[in-house]
Amino acid sequence: MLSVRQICKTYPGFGIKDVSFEVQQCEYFVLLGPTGAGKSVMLEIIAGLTRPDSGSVLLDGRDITGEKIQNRRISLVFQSSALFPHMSVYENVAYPLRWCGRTRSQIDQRVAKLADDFDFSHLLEARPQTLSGGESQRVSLARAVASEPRCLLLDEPLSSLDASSRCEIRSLLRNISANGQLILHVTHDYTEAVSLSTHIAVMEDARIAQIGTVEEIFQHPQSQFIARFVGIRNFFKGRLKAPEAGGTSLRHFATDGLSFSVLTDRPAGQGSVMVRSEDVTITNAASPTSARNNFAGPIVDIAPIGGGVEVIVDIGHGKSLEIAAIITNEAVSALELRLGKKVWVTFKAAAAIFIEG
Amino acid sequence: MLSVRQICKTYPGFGIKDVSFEVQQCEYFVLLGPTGAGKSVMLEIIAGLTRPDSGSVLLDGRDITGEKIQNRRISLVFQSSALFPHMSVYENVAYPLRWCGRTRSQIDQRVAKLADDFDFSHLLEARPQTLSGGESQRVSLARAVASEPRCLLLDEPLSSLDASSRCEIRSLLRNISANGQLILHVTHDYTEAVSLSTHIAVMEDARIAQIGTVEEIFQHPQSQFIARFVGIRNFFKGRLKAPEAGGTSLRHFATDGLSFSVLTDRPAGQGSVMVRSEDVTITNAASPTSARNNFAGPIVDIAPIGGGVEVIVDIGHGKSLEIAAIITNEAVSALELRLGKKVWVTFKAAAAIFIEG
Amino acid sequence: MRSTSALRTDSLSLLCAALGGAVLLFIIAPLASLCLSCSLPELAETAGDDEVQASIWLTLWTSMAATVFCAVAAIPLAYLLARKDFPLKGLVSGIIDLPVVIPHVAAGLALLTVVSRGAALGRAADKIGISFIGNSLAVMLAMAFVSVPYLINSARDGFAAVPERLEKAALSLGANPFRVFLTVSVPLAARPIISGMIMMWARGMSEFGAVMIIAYRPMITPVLIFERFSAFGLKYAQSVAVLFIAVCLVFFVVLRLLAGGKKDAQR
Amino acid sequence: MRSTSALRTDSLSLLCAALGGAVLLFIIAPLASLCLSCSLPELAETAGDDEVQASIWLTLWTSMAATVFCAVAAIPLAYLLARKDFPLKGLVSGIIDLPVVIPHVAAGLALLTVVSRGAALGRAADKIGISFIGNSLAVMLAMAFVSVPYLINSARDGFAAVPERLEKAALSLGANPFRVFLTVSVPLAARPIISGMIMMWARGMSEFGAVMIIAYRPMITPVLIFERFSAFGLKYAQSVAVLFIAVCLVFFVVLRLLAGGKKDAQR
Repeated sequence: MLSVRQICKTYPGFGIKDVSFEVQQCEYFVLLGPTGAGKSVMLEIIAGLTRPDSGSVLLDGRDITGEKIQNRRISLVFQSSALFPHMSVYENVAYPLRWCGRTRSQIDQRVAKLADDFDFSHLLEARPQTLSGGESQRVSLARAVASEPRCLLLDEPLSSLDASSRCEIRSLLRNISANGQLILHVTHDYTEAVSLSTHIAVMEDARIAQIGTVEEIFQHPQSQFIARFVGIRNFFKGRLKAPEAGGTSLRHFATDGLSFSVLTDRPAGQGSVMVRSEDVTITNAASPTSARNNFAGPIVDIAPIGGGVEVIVDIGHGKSLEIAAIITNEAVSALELRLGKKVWVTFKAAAAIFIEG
Repeated sequence: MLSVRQICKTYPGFGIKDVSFEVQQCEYFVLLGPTGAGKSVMLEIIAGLTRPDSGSVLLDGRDITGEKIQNRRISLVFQSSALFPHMSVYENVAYPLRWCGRTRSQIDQRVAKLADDFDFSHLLEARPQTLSGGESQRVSLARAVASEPRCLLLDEPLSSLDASSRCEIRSLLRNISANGQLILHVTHDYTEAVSLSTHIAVMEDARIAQIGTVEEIFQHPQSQFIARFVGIRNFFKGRLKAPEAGGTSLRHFATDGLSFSVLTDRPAGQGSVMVRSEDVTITNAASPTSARNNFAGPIVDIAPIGGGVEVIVDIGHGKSLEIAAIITNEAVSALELRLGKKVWVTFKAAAAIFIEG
Repeated sequence: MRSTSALRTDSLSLLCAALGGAVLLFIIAPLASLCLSCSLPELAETAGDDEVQASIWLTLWTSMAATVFCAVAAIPLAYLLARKDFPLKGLVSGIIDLPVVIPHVAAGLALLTVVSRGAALGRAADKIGISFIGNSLAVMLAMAFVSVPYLINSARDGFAAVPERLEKAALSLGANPFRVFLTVSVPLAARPIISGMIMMWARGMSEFGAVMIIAYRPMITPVLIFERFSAFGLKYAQSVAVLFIAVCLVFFVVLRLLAGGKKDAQR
Repeated sequence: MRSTSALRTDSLSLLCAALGGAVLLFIIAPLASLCLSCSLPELAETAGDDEVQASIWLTLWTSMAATVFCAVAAIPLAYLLARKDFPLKGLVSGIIDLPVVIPHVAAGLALLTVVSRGAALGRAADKIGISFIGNSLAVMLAMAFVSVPYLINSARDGFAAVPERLEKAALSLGANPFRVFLTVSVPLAARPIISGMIMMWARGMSEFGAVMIIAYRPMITPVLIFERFSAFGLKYAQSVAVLFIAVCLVFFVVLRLLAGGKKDAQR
């Protein structure tokens, strides 16, 4: 368990104030925030690269605030590869294994196992400079795991990768987490948080703005800033079904008794669907439309927000399932919308974005 | 008139092949293409920084392919500021005016006039390092114009600016162009092309893929690549009307007899409205909806494209006005869509993006 | 443990500091010892010595003249090396570094073979009434030969750091290459050029071997120090040495500060 | 006009090339003249001369020993200067540069005041049976003093160019700072460190002034050349000079190539 208590650190014109959070064993904890919110400073403090002005960091109950980096058993993985360019991939992965009494063959075995798990057995002799971004990051992760850290710190590990490598590293990270590794992942990209995290802390302006599960943060953001930063109010966890025979890309996604139509070519499995509030249309009556997602329910909230009105409709059967639509003032009066009125919400399958995890 | 004829230039593993185009006086010509398409090489060849392997560049009928840079009368403006850091803003703008027989007071007058036109009179004594991105770019443009070039070459001049400076520099560029300056603008951003150009050449993979007016390129892209690269099929030129009293942000945009509802806070004036095909919904009958844009018309085309079907509906009164919607195969069969059938197209005001210019 | 930085107290830093201290002591101790062995009255007396004064002035102005004269030819060469690609560029760079690698005594001999009265250049100069030998011209030649690489290399790095974008912009504004060179490239590379000139000057001032061979007279200060040392012993040489070191350091620090100050005004 | 590059034929480049050619000629002409003035039989005879051979060996091994010995202390100091901030860092950098600015003859005198039999260190060394004067130890001291700044500065720049990210990653993988220094920092800064050592060695080999003062004997080659020049004249000195220049260049080029080759294998 990693526990961060009332950390303060001031730099000229910048700093972090009174940051506290706890990461339990087996959690995948994401520290989410815009650039300059103080995420990286927090990470450096936990890793031991920077000392806090006050506050403490506890790992498994032991105060490690003043501990030397090399004794903390906290491994770092950076955005850009930090592989040692003068060593082969094998030597890089073996680096944390040497000088601690292991025999040559023990090291060989462990590296071979890791290379197999992380799928770079064919690259062991390669130089890091010759690897692609995704390969580099796989090796970096293997090297970090090789040291058997108590906690794995990831600093925007997906930011500099292309879409397909990103997908691959995401599933690797899910596996590492599933093996019981405590992970703290720092990012500014909410899709990473959705796709990977069990818990999220949102940082805003040097402070923690909200801590909670993904559902809590996305569906009940506690401030205007968080709502705007995470960007998407309509967020549903559920299960993507296998494609039906016939070869169409239209797929069904089941969540709490409802089924959404989404366009995706991802394999079936757990995941989330997100819909931008701007993409949701409200009508008074159902009519045949090309939009594949049509649900009826009562309006539970109408709130003006910058440049429009946010209308929340509960489309759940039995259990509440809220969906938000941002529409114009004119539409509210034209459709005579009011609290409690039963309406239809409509959005296109193309507007429903599926993210695995 | 700038005329580029059959330019070829080969680098190891890269090059441009047989590029020809003409830029007429008073045109604002945009060379649009993704990174690596050869736009910058083309620009360097026209400026005289690189020599082509074959082909020629003509300015006002004179072959300048072998002409020295300083005698070409072609000014360059770069993405990042190329202001001389060891000179004040005044000295920067005066640079092209010195050493050509002008008196001190003539130079003073000209710089004062330019500083006034480009709105940096208060910055004449400043050092370039102290300017913001937008201010730097204004000074760079003034300096380029000061040399009274026959042709102004702009290399992604807006890419490193924030949104508000971008707007400001766009309107400056429109003014320069309106004064009769021949401009060749290189960019990878189609919104710049929409907002500024009179003519566009799209570069794809070292060749010119299509040349034409903005309408021609956007509404009738001649290849799949161009359609995907410019991104938006639904593109309408017209006029944004002044906001109605009452302080709503919903505004009307008039084009060829139709009126769209858009959400924008830009001032009234000429411009374009773009709507992503994915945001357009098709229904068989009109019904009250929160979406503010609803138009009827016959289907003129149904074509399958990757992952869905593109349906084109002609919503014009008398004159053809096509709008494209991308919907699912399932929707096509559910709504029994076929060529010639009269349907309604619907999109939200939030989906209609207004761009000035 | 908690009150000190984990980064600052590791034993590696302590070891580095200890070894570094030894190196610093190795540099400071002899200089301090030299300075302490001279009394102030001795120094004052030496400063009043006409021969000493004359040699210090000679050393200062010959090294400065050599630097300025070389700069005129060396700065354009540095620009060429920074900006253009041409065949055998590596060879040219190697040739420029030669004087750094060649022992100074051998460099002095090499110069002597060219300018001595028996050699072609020496004979030609003799005919028009210029004699290299025993002339301050020979001192300058020797100083320039051993120290010009420092200027060229520093100026080349300086020019290489000037963004080519700025030169291209200036050309496209109608300035010819000469004007671009003088108004854009040189001002922007001014700091490394000046720093290279200071290095060249300091190196020229401290030259001994090559000057000794080619021009024992007129006597520059290093030669004077050596002469007094060999004729009268350590005691008589060290006050001249201390005085000369002081002059070198004062000039060096002042020039550095002037160059540094210029930087602040410019950027 | 159209067949040549607009960038290559401007008159600025021509002027630069002309001036650059003059500089190159200034460097090459004396060296060529020196080499041409020696016949091959003369050179062969000189190469067989025991005194010459002994002095060249002495010069080579003392300069190498001085370099290797200094590297042990200077490389950690360079790391400290590249990575840590501490009070008076600017002063420390200034002290390290002192030997470059101070005239070599004066540097020799300064060393002499410390190690001469009359001085504290000299007396102490004398008691345990080591004598600096007239010993190759004194030669090494003089060489190290004038040349150590080249190594420190090059190594410092090398360490500064190693991404700190890599050192942080190594620490977080459980390696202690010593191991990180030896397995990450030093290997990644190897090129500039080796290049600095080559510079230091070359500079030490060519030293004359300081060695002349502190250790006229055993005679290193620059001193031998000077002695032959002053005793017998140019003719007798120049073959030794040519031979020594050749040895210096061969070693320099070979070491550079070895260092360069290592780079290709590593990166």
